[in-house]
Amino acid sequence: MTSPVIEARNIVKSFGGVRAVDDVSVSVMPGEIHAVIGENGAGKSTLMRILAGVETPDSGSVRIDGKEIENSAKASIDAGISLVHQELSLIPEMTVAENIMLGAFPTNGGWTKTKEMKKIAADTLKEIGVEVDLDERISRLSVALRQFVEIARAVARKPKVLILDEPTATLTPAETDYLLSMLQRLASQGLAIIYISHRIPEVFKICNKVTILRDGKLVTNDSIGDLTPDKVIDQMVGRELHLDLTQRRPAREFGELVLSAKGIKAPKVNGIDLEVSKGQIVGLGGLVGAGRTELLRAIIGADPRSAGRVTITSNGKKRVITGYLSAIKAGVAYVPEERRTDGLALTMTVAENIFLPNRKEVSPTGVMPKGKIAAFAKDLSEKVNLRPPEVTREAGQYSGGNQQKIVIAKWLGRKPSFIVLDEPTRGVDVGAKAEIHKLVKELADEGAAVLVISSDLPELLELSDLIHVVRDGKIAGTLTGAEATEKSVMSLAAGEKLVGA
Amino acid sequence: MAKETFTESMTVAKEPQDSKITKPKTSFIGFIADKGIFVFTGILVLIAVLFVDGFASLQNVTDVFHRAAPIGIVALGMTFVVITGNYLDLSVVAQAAAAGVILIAVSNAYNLIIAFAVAFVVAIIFALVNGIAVGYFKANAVIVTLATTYIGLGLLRLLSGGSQVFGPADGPIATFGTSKLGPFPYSAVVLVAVTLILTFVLTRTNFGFLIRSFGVNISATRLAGTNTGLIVIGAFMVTSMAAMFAGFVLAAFSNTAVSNMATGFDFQALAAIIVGGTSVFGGKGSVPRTLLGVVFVSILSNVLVLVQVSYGFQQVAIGSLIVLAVTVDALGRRVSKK
Amino acid sequence: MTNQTVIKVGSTATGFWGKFRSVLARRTEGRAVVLFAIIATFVTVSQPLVFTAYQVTLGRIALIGLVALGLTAVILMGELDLSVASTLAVSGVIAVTVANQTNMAIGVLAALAAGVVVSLINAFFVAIVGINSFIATLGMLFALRGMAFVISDEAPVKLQNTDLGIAFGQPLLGPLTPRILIFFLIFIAIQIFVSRVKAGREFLAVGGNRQAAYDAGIPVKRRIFTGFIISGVVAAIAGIINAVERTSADPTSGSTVLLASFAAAIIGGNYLKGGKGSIIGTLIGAASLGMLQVALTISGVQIPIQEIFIGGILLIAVITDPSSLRAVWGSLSTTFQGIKNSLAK
Amino acid sequence: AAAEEETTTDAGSTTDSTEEVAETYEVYALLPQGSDQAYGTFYVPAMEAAAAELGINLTITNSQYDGDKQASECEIAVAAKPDGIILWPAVGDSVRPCLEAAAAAGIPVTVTNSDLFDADKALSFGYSGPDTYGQGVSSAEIMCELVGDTPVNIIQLNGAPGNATAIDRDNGFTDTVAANCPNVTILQEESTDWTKATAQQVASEMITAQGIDNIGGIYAADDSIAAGAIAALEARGVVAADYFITSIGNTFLGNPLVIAGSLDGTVFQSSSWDGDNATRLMYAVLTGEIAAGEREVRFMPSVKVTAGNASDADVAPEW
Ligand SMILES: Nc1ncnc2c1ncn2[C@@H]1O[C@H](COP(=O)(O)OP(=O)(O)OP(=O)(O)O)[C@@H](O)[C@H]1O
Ligand SMILES: Nc1ncnc2c1ncn2[C@@H]1O[C@H](COP(=O)(O)OP(=O)(O)OP(=O)(O)O)[C@@H](O)[C@H]1O
Ligand SMILES: [Mg+2]
Ligand SMILES: [Mg+2]
Repeated sequence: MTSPVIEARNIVKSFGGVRAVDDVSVSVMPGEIHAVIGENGAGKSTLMRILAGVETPDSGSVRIDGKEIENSAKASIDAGISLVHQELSLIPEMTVAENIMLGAFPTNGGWTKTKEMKKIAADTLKEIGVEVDLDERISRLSVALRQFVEIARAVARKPKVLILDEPTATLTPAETDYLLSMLQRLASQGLAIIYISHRIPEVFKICNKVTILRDGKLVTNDSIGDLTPDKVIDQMVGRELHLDLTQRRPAREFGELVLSAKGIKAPKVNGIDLEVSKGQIVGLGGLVGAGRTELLRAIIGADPRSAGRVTITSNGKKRVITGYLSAIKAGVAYVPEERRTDGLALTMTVAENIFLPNRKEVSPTGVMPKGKIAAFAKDLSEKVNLRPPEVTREAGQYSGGNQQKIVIAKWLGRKPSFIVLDEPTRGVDVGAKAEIHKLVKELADEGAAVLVISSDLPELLELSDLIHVVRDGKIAGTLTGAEATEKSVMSLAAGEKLVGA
Repeated sequence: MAKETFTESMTVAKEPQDSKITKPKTSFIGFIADKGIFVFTGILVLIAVLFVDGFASLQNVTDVFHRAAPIGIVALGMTFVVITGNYLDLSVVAQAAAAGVILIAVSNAYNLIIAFAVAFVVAIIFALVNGIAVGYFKANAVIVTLATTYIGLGLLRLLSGGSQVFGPADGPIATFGTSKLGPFPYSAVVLVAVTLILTFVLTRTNFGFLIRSFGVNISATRLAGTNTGLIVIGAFMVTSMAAMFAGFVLAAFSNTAVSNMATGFDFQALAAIIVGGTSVFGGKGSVPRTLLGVVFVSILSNVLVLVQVSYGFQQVAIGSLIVLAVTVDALGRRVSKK
Repeated sequence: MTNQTVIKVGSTATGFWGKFRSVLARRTEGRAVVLFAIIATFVTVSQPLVFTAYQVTLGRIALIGLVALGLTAVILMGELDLSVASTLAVSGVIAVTVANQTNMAIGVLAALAAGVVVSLINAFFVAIVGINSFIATLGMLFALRGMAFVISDEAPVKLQNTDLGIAFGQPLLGPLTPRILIFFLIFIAIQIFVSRVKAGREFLAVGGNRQAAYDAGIPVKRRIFTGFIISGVVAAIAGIINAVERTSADPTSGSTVLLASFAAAIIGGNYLKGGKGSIIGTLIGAASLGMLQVALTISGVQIPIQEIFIGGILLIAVITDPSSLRAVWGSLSTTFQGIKNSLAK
Repeated sequence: AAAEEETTTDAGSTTDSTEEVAETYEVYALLPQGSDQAYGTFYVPAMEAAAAELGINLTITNSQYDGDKQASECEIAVAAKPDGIILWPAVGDSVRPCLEAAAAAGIPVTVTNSDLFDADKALSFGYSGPDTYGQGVSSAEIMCELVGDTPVNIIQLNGAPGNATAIDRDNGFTDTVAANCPNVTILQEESTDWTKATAQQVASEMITAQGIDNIGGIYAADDSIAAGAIAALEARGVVAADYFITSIGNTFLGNPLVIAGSLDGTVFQSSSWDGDNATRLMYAVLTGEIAAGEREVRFMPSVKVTAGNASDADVAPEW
């Protein structure tokens, strides 16, 4: 029997009072694809960062081919561990080639050998099957491309162990499929792969073994054959979940027209009309990079638009949207795609985050009433089931799903008439995801008009009364609840552009 | 690992079983780190009182306040710009000088009311130019305020001829400059008043809240439906008003004003702000801390003259202590984090 | 198995103009070039002497730009060095004081060593202790200026070997003085370092995303030390050149250097938060400022008006940044659209 | 070296406007201050007025006491090939290269406000301005005369650190005190930035450091500083007239203090004389009145001003 290529023994890591990783041991064989799964905050990323030598464990050791390695980024890289970080870890103003070779520029006595660098980068890109201009700067690439550049960097180091931390979170299904088959191919060449994802079907599709973490502790370490998706979810959350994730909203009548957007043009948006009515949830499907975020931001004026007319009707009053502030005044609530950078002030408390858009209501005199703010925030955080509902805590101390609830909570105080959500559950664990879905549906039931972008097809299908599929900045097709299936959405989204799907 | 714990003023309700979050415990070293500037100022005062003749005299307390007031008022106001993450406002050098020269020259030519009005308008113009360029054009604040310093000083010299101006010896300005409330010169009263007002503004008003929120996360603040350009203008407005009062106080102190009278205020104020513990990256900081930073630097400068250290060594000492203060602060923070 | 390209995400520029535009968009010096061109045109027309006496103009550019070049190395990493002007003063004083007691070579070495020591102290506080560089070097700004006064006993120190100083100010290669030649050599050296040498290329990574740089195995701390050493040593060289060329070292020297260097670096398109910028940009920024100053000096315009003029140019330069204009234009055009729509209704 | 018949480069605008063909000279004035300092605000207009009168076209620079900047301005001036250069050294020790460059280009240089070192003097055609060292001497002489033989402790407030004028006055004062009245002891000396506010602050702290009872007098490097020191004394409720106080300047700020008796004596320095004579000396060089090699020195009269003559028109304050 072959011996494991990487072996982590009794890893412990605490942050302040939090035991992020609690005595976890994992080992992976060559050619094995090993899934590490768990809820948000279970400690997956921390464990991986320790394996990659960029985080120092409190105790425990990492072995490669049976030999213990020093805890440093360089030692791990030299030993053959490559990590694709959960957060993109690229240098925006450097070129694709430089990013792929970052930290490993080929040199000749200190001088970089640019030609050789480009050649290795080009070869690597070819190997993983991605085409991109080597001299392009990362800041000018789409998120999906950045993800592939990041993977290329990991592969370029010819690792023995490749770790991918939620690589598919920003990818479309087609891109995900491509990535998965690529991983299988790499594994078949003898590479050991550790694969982290919240998407359980992916795990069952490619992985041989599964490690499940909960609250930093190891709960399961099994072969895939011994598990079922239900079992996995139960062990992740530690409780029985009775959720039908594919439950659709029943057909219904909607109220008056709330949003009317006509002829919207903006960078990556080529003339789109869109309407959303009271009580209706409209979904925007499409591939990453199709221009959904841009469309939505142009509609609400968060980014400039070059043409188009947008009106929002709330409380019987019709307003023309001339900019983001006028949209907010008209009753728009915007839950952005990047909650950590656009949604929350992470080092401010939950109460302060919730107070931010509700200043005029909670504090009409301009002098902040502390008690009232806390009560107001407490009320809303209970409404979204924030756990724990401690409004004096910093928002950054909460897990991803709970952070997303804070973003939603802060808008609820304004009783928005038009709610816009961009990827509301990206990187959110199953439990929180179900709660957010419930919340969004309730808001629509209470009379809000909702526009939601999701790259998660089951989610899109579950939430939407109507789905517009966006492709190349245009609406490629519109599907009513009954017509919409994963397949119909995907074929519209991909059009003829998707090769090999 | 931290043994000594301090009772948290804000007690946390019972820990919900669902959560893994625990409140970080405050250690003794963490306390020192957090309150480093308080400890340093305390030690400095203690040493000075014990070993420096004349330090504890009434007159010297007045002198320290005279030192602290103009630079302190500038620093208190500039704290707002620093908290927004825009580094600093170099143009306080031009603004304070303009306010001082206007106060004396215009009140000599017309009267005090007109002088205040003119100075006020000038301060607003500075704030608008700086604020619009930084807030709406997203231009770099260091360069914008460098540019407005040049323009401001150039205009001041062009219009005033640049000469030193002074008021009548028994005029209201001179009287203000020499009057005291107990041991406190009126300038110190202004300093304390500005501290109280700005503390209130920063911590208890919607405007101050927006300044902090902007400093922590611009994008989230904008997307919550705020006019971020106005927030930046507001921060510069506070700084400009403070610079104006600093110019008044400095001019009144000596009953003279000249265009180069505030030279060095930019970096001196920044030093005080930083020693107080406000981060130059924005989001974090407080007005009373800046006051303490100013007091620290002023006492230090005062003591160095009292103990007759040469000019060069005075500068060395001040520079080194700035570094030392923030080093201990940084080390303390690191220890308390582990 | 090598398979066909399967994934093609996003668009890559095609055609000559597409390629051209994408190459342009990759550079950070665009605005600096435009400003340079405007100033050059203006100067050619109004003060041709700026060009005919180009060696003088180059001397001024070298005076402003030398420190800025070193500073850029630090700025690329997202750090700041406020102590450069004081380093310049202290190293000049050391160079002359030591040279007077021994000889010029030892004086120069001592001053360079001082530059290195200052850099190590700065870098120590920034990289090891973990103090923000803005703060650490602010302390050094005061402390080193004080040191210059202490060493010089608060008065300029005369270089005894005056002839050497005079000779140093004379043209060496054609009309170019050693100052100008050293300036260009240092420019080339730093430019090659940050574009060709591995350690230098990694500066941009340290500035662009420090965590990522660290994760990729780049020795971030060592790079920070290197950056500060470049900035400190270049400032020391500037101090030595000034002192020798003037035949004396003045403890108050460099009073206008700090802000001029920052202006040159920022006009040159360097991003103060790091990760974006170039040495060439700084060169162009310094050239624009230097040319402008020479032209204004010759013009004989009243000094306050010159100040207003330079301030105005800086302000315009900084608010005409493409991203500035885009930000303002974007919100204006949306509002305009909105108003048009409201009226149409 | 006088440019008698040379037509100036941009003759176009000036020549045809005037009836008779007036001589126009191009002159660069390299100053370290201008309207940014009190002294310069009266110096520059006087200099310009004389230039207008004498048909000199002045190009004035201000290096803000940055020696390197002034050196660069000197290079520019030399390249512009004017008929003459008026130099007010920003840093006395630094001007040698500038002087040599001008000499090599055949451009005459005159010096104003602070004279050159002896070794450099041969490179200039003359000097006009105050005898800065002599002013310190005069101020000390007033002090010594007032004090007589009684032992007195004083504190000394200097100008800006490193500044040439400040250093020269300091030396003039201390040398003279040591020679003429060793019974005067300087307890402490501190630098200021020439402003009244800073002087007032530092003086008060020095008084605290020494104890007001130990101090019998104050020497200040100029009248603004003296005014600050006097204000610091008065803030303690003592009468400034009871102290021996001398300074230099007889400015708008100092003169009333002399008349009032709180400032015992000062040394008249006329900034308009200084600016005016800077131009006139250069004119003398340009018109050949002063030939190369015969260096002319025009010292500003350093009149000692005390209560007796403070109201005379000859010493009326002007800056
Ligand atoms: N640098 C840090 N400082 C403090 N706490 C941290 C830090 N990094 C992680 N944590 C905490 O450690 C725990 C584990 O986090 P980790 O990122 O490993 O979880 P994860 O399983 O990767 O979650 P996700 O699915 O959201 O990516 C969380 O409670 C998190 O808040
Ligand atoms: N050329 C680019 N330069 C910089 N950022 C880009 C570029 N293209 C796309 N992005 C960013 O990548 C992200 C995803 O792209 P985009 O918004 O076009 O996709 P989308 O259709 O909204 O898909 P999704 O919402 O699923 O991410 C956005 O945040 C966008 O700002
Ligand atoms: Mg993670
Ligand atoms: Mg998007």
